[in-house]
Amino acid sequence: MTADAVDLTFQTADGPVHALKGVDLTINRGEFVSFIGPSGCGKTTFLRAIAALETPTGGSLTVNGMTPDQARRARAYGYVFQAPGLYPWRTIAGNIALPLEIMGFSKADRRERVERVLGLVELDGFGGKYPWQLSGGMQQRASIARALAFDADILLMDEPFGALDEIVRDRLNEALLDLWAKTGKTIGFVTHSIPEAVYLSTRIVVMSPRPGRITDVIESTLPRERPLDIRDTPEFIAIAHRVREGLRAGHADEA
Amino acid sequence: MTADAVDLTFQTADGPVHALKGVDLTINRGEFVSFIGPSGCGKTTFLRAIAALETPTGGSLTVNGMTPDQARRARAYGYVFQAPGLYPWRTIAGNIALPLEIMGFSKADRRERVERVLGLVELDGFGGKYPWQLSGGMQQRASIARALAFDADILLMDEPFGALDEIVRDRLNEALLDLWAKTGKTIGFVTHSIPEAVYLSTRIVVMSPRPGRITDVIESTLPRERPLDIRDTPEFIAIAHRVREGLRAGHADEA
Amino acid sequence: MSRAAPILTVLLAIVVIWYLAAIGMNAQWAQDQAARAGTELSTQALIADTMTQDRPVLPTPHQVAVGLWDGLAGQAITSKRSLVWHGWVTLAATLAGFGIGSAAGILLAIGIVHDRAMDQSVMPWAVASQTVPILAIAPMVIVVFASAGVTGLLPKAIISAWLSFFPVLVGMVKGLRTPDAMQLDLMRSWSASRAQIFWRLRLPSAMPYLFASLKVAIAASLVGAIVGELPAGATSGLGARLLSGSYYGQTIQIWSALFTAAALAAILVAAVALVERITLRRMGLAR
Amino acid sequence: ADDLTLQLKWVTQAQFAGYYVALDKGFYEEEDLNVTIKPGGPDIAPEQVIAGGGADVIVDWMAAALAAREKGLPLVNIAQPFKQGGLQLTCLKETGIETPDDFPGHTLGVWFYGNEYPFYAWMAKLGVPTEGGEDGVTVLKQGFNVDPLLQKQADCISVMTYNEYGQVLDAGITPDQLTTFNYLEEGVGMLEDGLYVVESSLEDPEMVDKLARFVRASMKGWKYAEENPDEAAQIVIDNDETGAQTLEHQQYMMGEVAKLTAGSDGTLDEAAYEETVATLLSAISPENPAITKEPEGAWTHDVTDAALAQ
Amino acid sequence: MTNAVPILALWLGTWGLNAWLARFDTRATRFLVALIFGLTMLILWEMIVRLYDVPSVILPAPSQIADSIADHPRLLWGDFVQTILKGALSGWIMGAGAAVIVAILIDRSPFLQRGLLPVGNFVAALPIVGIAPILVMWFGFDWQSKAAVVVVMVFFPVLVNMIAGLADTNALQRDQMATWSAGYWQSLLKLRLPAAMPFLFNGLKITTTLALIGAIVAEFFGSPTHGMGFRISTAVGQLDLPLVWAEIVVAAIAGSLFYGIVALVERRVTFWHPSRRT
Ligand SMILES: Nc1ncnc2c1ncn2[C@@H]1O[C@H](COP(=O)(O)OP(=O)(O)OP(=O)(O)O)[C@@H](O)[C@H]1O
Ligand SMILES: Nc1ncnc2c1ncn2[C@@H]1O[C@H](COP(=O)(O)OP(=O)(O)OP(=O)(O)O)[C@@H](O)[C@H]1O
Ligand SMILES: Cc1ncc(C[n+]2csc(CCO)c2C)c(N)n1
Ligand SMILES: [Mg+2]
Ligand SMILES: [Mg+2]
Repeated sequence: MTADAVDLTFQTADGPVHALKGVDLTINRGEFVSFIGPSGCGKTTFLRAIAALETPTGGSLTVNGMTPDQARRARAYGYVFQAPGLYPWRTIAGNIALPLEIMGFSKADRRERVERVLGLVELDGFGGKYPWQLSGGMQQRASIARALAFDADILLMDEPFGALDEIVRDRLNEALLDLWAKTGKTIGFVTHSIPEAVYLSTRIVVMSPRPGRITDVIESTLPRERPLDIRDTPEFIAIAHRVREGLRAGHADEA
Repeated sequence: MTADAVDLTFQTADGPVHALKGVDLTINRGEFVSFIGPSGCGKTTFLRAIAALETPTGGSLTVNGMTPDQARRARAYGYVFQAPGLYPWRTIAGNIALPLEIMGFSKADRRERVERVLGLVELDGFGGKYPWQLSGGMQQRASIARALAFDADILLMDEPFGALDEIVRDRLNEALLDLWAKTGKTIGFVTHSIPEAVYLSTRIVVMSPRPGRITDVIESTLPRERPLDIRDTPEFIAIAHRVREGLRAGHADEA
Repeated sequence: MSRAAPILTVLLAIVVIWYLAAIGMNAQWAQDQAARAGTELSTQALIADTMTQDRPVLPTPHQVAVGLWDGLAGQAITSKRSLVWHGWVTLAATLAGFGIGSAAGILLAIGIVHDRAMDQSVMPWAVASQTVPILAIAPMVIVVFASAGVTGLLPKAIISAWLSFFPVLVGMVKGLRTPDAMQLDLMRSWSASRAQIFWRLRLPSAMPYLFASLKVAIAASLVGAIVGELPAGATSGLGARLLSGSYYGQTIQIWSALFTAAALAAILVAAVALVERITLRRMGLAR
Repeated sequence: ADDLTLQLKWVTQAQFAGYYVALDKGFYEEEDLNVTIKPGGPDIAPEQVIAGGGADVIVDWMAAALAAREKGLPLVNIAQPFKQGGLQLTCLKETGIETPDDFPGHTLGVWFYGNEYPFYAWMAKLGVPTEGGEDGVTVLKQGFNVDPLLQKQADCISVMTYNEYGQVLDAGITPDQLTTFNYLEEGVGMLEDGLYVVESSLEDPEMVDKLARFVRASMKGWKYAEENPDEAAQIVIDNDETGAQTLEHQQYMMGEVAKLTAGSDGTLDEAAYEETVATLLSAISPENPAITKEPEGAWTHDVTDAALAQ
Repeated sequence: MTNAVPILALWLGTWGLNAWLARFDTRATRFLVALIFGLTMLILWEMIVRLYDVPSVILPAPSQIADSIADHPRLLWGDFVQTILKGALSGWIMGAGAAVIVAILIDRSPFLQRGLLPVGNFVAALPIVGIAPILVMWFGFDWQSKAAVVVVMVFFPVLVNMIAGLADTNALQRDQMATWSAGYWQSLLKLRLPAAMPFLFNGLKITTTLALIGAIVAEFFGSPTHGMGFRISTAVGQLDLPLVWAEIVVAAIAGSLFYGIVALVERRVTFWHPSRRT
């Protein structure tokens, strides 16, 4: 995935909003890239641009050598939105099966995949419930399961673990890393948690608002194999510190 | 605030849900109590019961010697809900002024208070925007500002900082502690972040689901004055450890 | 019981007001009659008279009830004097019109939601179409169809469809557009086709809107069928009853036909509501 | 049998008894005709129906038919079963109306839908403005029934001798409480129910023959109805699909209608035609735009001659 | 058959033009598209009437209707004032106003709501053709009876929508009001009325066309000697079909304007609603 001087401006009633300005970034296949930055800095917008849900107003963006739109048509993306966005007239299992139906998976295959991803997000047994019967955290997990079900090459996740408590979050972090290691997917991941970003990523992109831009890109030197307690190593703490500094700098701009 | 063997059961189509069972807790005036626990353990439900938004099905609950409902009528509560819940037809400033209008503050007073709390949550200059023109994190901050504007004695906050990045979160944590120190409010605070709970509270209540109950109450031994770097002290880390263990125990029950 | 109590109370209040109104409105006639006959009426005689007139300004509830009972139960249902027979004639046209109208409304809505040219050209004219006074063109519609050799049920059904397609169109357009940006974005991120988006997202989200407007539409269909009956030669159907009733000044007959029509509408709306409940429950949308 | 459709001007009632009797008694069948009778109603314009091909023959008032002729629909009178007119203006005496000179300042109910021509002709003749005011009359478009008189919303209303007048009497008002003006007697009479076809029908000899048979059978029906009013009323009731008519009222109506058809063999009286045209032409105004010039070919005796020839 | 060729050609041609124009989606093109569509319809109508020799007493051509409009401007204006301004508009304002007030009143009482709504739905289903003669009998021949018909037609749709709107607040919003211990009037004024606006306008929009139809139709059952319904019915009797259609055109224009104005106000008032934001 290559972004070259990407600009994205929203025209609003009270003037243009520069959500992205001059964003350059290359993400290689199989990378795990986290985006972090103050709220309103364009993280969601950038992810949406990659998934061809917004069209940049300047610069160029290619995904696997295609335009984002072509990639979208080739069903390259699994997208987890900031809010769960489950369809209320379908059960949890039905919601997870929906993209599979659309992509034409067989019935047996669908059932098997639904079971598997439900297990992955620790929601076994909740397949028959309707979304409003679950707590906010459970809904968010269901929406993650939905994005995982069809094995897209590129996984884009917008604050997927925001509504979860630390313990479950840790477990899901581990599961995600595991999945990534096994499948070699390319993952774009938005988070507000510095430890989470450091723990998961091969690269951390720090962004800053007004206009939305990239202020720092930090390469992780951590090995690919990461037990949870790697978070107590000095190396981890050092990287986290760098990210925190980057973030703080972005905030300083603001004032 | 005293809870004595509080039970709360929801009657649903597929049987009763025991959201709270035998909850005993006393919160003294001026305390800062955090609630932590896996999703679905009844944190929100308990906060709602305190604010007279749910009626316990058993046990007794008194607030300043009154029933919760009397306290509500006396406008004792500032409540920050899990979702921002701003009114789309009012600007941010209008939203913050709304409870003030209802409580009959004068126009000048309203303006002055709105300015002050907007500053407190770092949203100066956004007063004239409509809610849907802000990012999720900004909306959440606006809703915090709204609850702070009218100086209620008791502040109940349900995951108020969930959608914010670490830097802003740290700053707002500090600001909140500051406010608490200056005003001596009683604060009930739900969070999923262990460091946040430990940093802010005088007491941490760990809850566990099915049925929702209190499994541990941890008294903080930290001083009232807390600079941000208190989080690196061994004392802090010890308390955080205790909380984590408590949480983990709750999760173990689950399996 | 607890559900019937409020309705009964309101009905009771209406009946009381109705009797009072009947006394008030019919008194003039009773007094004129007395004056013409050169007699004086006692209050009691006046009240008694207001409740028993043959052509009252406002018939009393019991007169209407008797008229209804006579029309519904007092006749063989195949008799031309039976309200059941006339109701049936109207019902047939109503259902046909409802079918045509809602199908047209749904199809147009689908077109409008998917095709911008259609949206921009059809919608303003659909609004304009509803401002055409239907009673004015109904006779012409009937004549035009008759000259094309189409008579009987269909012309009435067309008029009825004319009135019912609009609520369905408006409701369905709104319903098909309810999916929010995120739900649509999800579909896009899966590269779903238009048809897939329609069947799996737009249509299910439109269901509550569809049913709400179907309820309006079926009542409108009934009105359309009745309007269509007037120029169809006023031979049979509730519309013909209403008309001949007013032609011969038979207020009681008008009110009986009116109540039959309203009851029919209530039954039809209730039937749609039932289908709605079942469908929404099946879809898991009813909580 | 030859098919033929007759469009009536109004709903099924004894006003059209002759046709229903002819149908019921098999007079049409005897003439090898298969006649369909379509009832009319307040918003049926028979002229429109025949223009659209929905009927072969219509029952219409001459003023409306002549107006249609000027509008480019070539209607031709082929027979005139109604010799007399039944249109009247009825006023409550208590309003102080005794003669036409008393009209100014009063409110009069008038039927429109093409039935208003005689009224405007009369007012023109009297020189009474119809825009209201002190020395004019206020005109209301009267609805279907006699309520405006009973409710005193109008001082006078239009009635037909055979229908609404009876309803007024039924309502308990006696004839001596009413002042009634008959248009014929006021010299503004116009021919009422006649049979009309479009001109092109008459170009086809076969069609003329069919129409002649129809008129013959219809007139036989009329004569039968005149002689057997109660049976005729019952036949009308049997043919009324709304089920709203009462036998009593239809018997009354039959009795009154018989007075109008009495002595007619179906042949149009030329003098009466000339009077109708003269009246219409004497009172051309925006409210009364029936005709602006002498019509030509608006009637024929061909059909009645053929019908009577046998 | 050959007649059908130019008709089809015109249809396809303008549709293609519209499809192309629609892609620009600006205010001007949107107007243009609707206009072209309407003009096409008119031209097709004219072509059909001429090519197939439809008698004008059945369906007049648009050109004849236009002539009629040009010939009778004062007549049409007088009818417009009588029917639309006096009958429909006043009735609509009274009916909708009463409905809003009643909705607020019975909103406080679930008892009344449960009792009135079913009865109200029943009354709303009474066909106008039945009500109109009765109301003309009660309220006389002038515009008052027309306004009464309109009031009856408008009242319940607005009432039902308004009640639904007043109930359309979510649990969170109500909980907030509760924590601030807001009184009935406060939460009515600050929460439920604003939340009800999208529903109210839905009802108001639907009833604009109902109001017109009601006022015109009521004139069929008795009227003074002017008004659109009066004119339509007498002109049919006189076979002056171009004048009939001229009145229909006026009705359609007035109705669309009326609807458009209400829709415009709606846009202003409910600017915050998700369906308006995009
Ligand atoms: N549809 C839109 N119209 C106008 N402005 C928009 C739109 N979407 C986003 N913005 C603006 O673009 C900027 C970037 O928004 P974006 O949602 O990408 O932020 P974010 O980094 O995801 O923030 P958060 O952490 O709060 O989710 C913000 O200033 C926002 O107000
Ligand atoms: N209105 C309701 N009806 C039925 N069950 C409910 C209702 N509200 C909450 N519950 C159930 O009560 C339990 C406690 O819910 P609560 O919202 O208090 O959890 P929580 O601790 O706030 O979770 P989270 O961290 O996800 O917000 C859950 O099992 C939930 O499903
Ligand atoms: C709207 C209306 N128009 C006319 C009449 C009266 N009417 C009844 S029969 C008849 C003659 C037809 O041959 C006439 C004029 C009415 N009652 N209502
Ligand atoms: Mg975002
Ligand atoms: Mg919660």
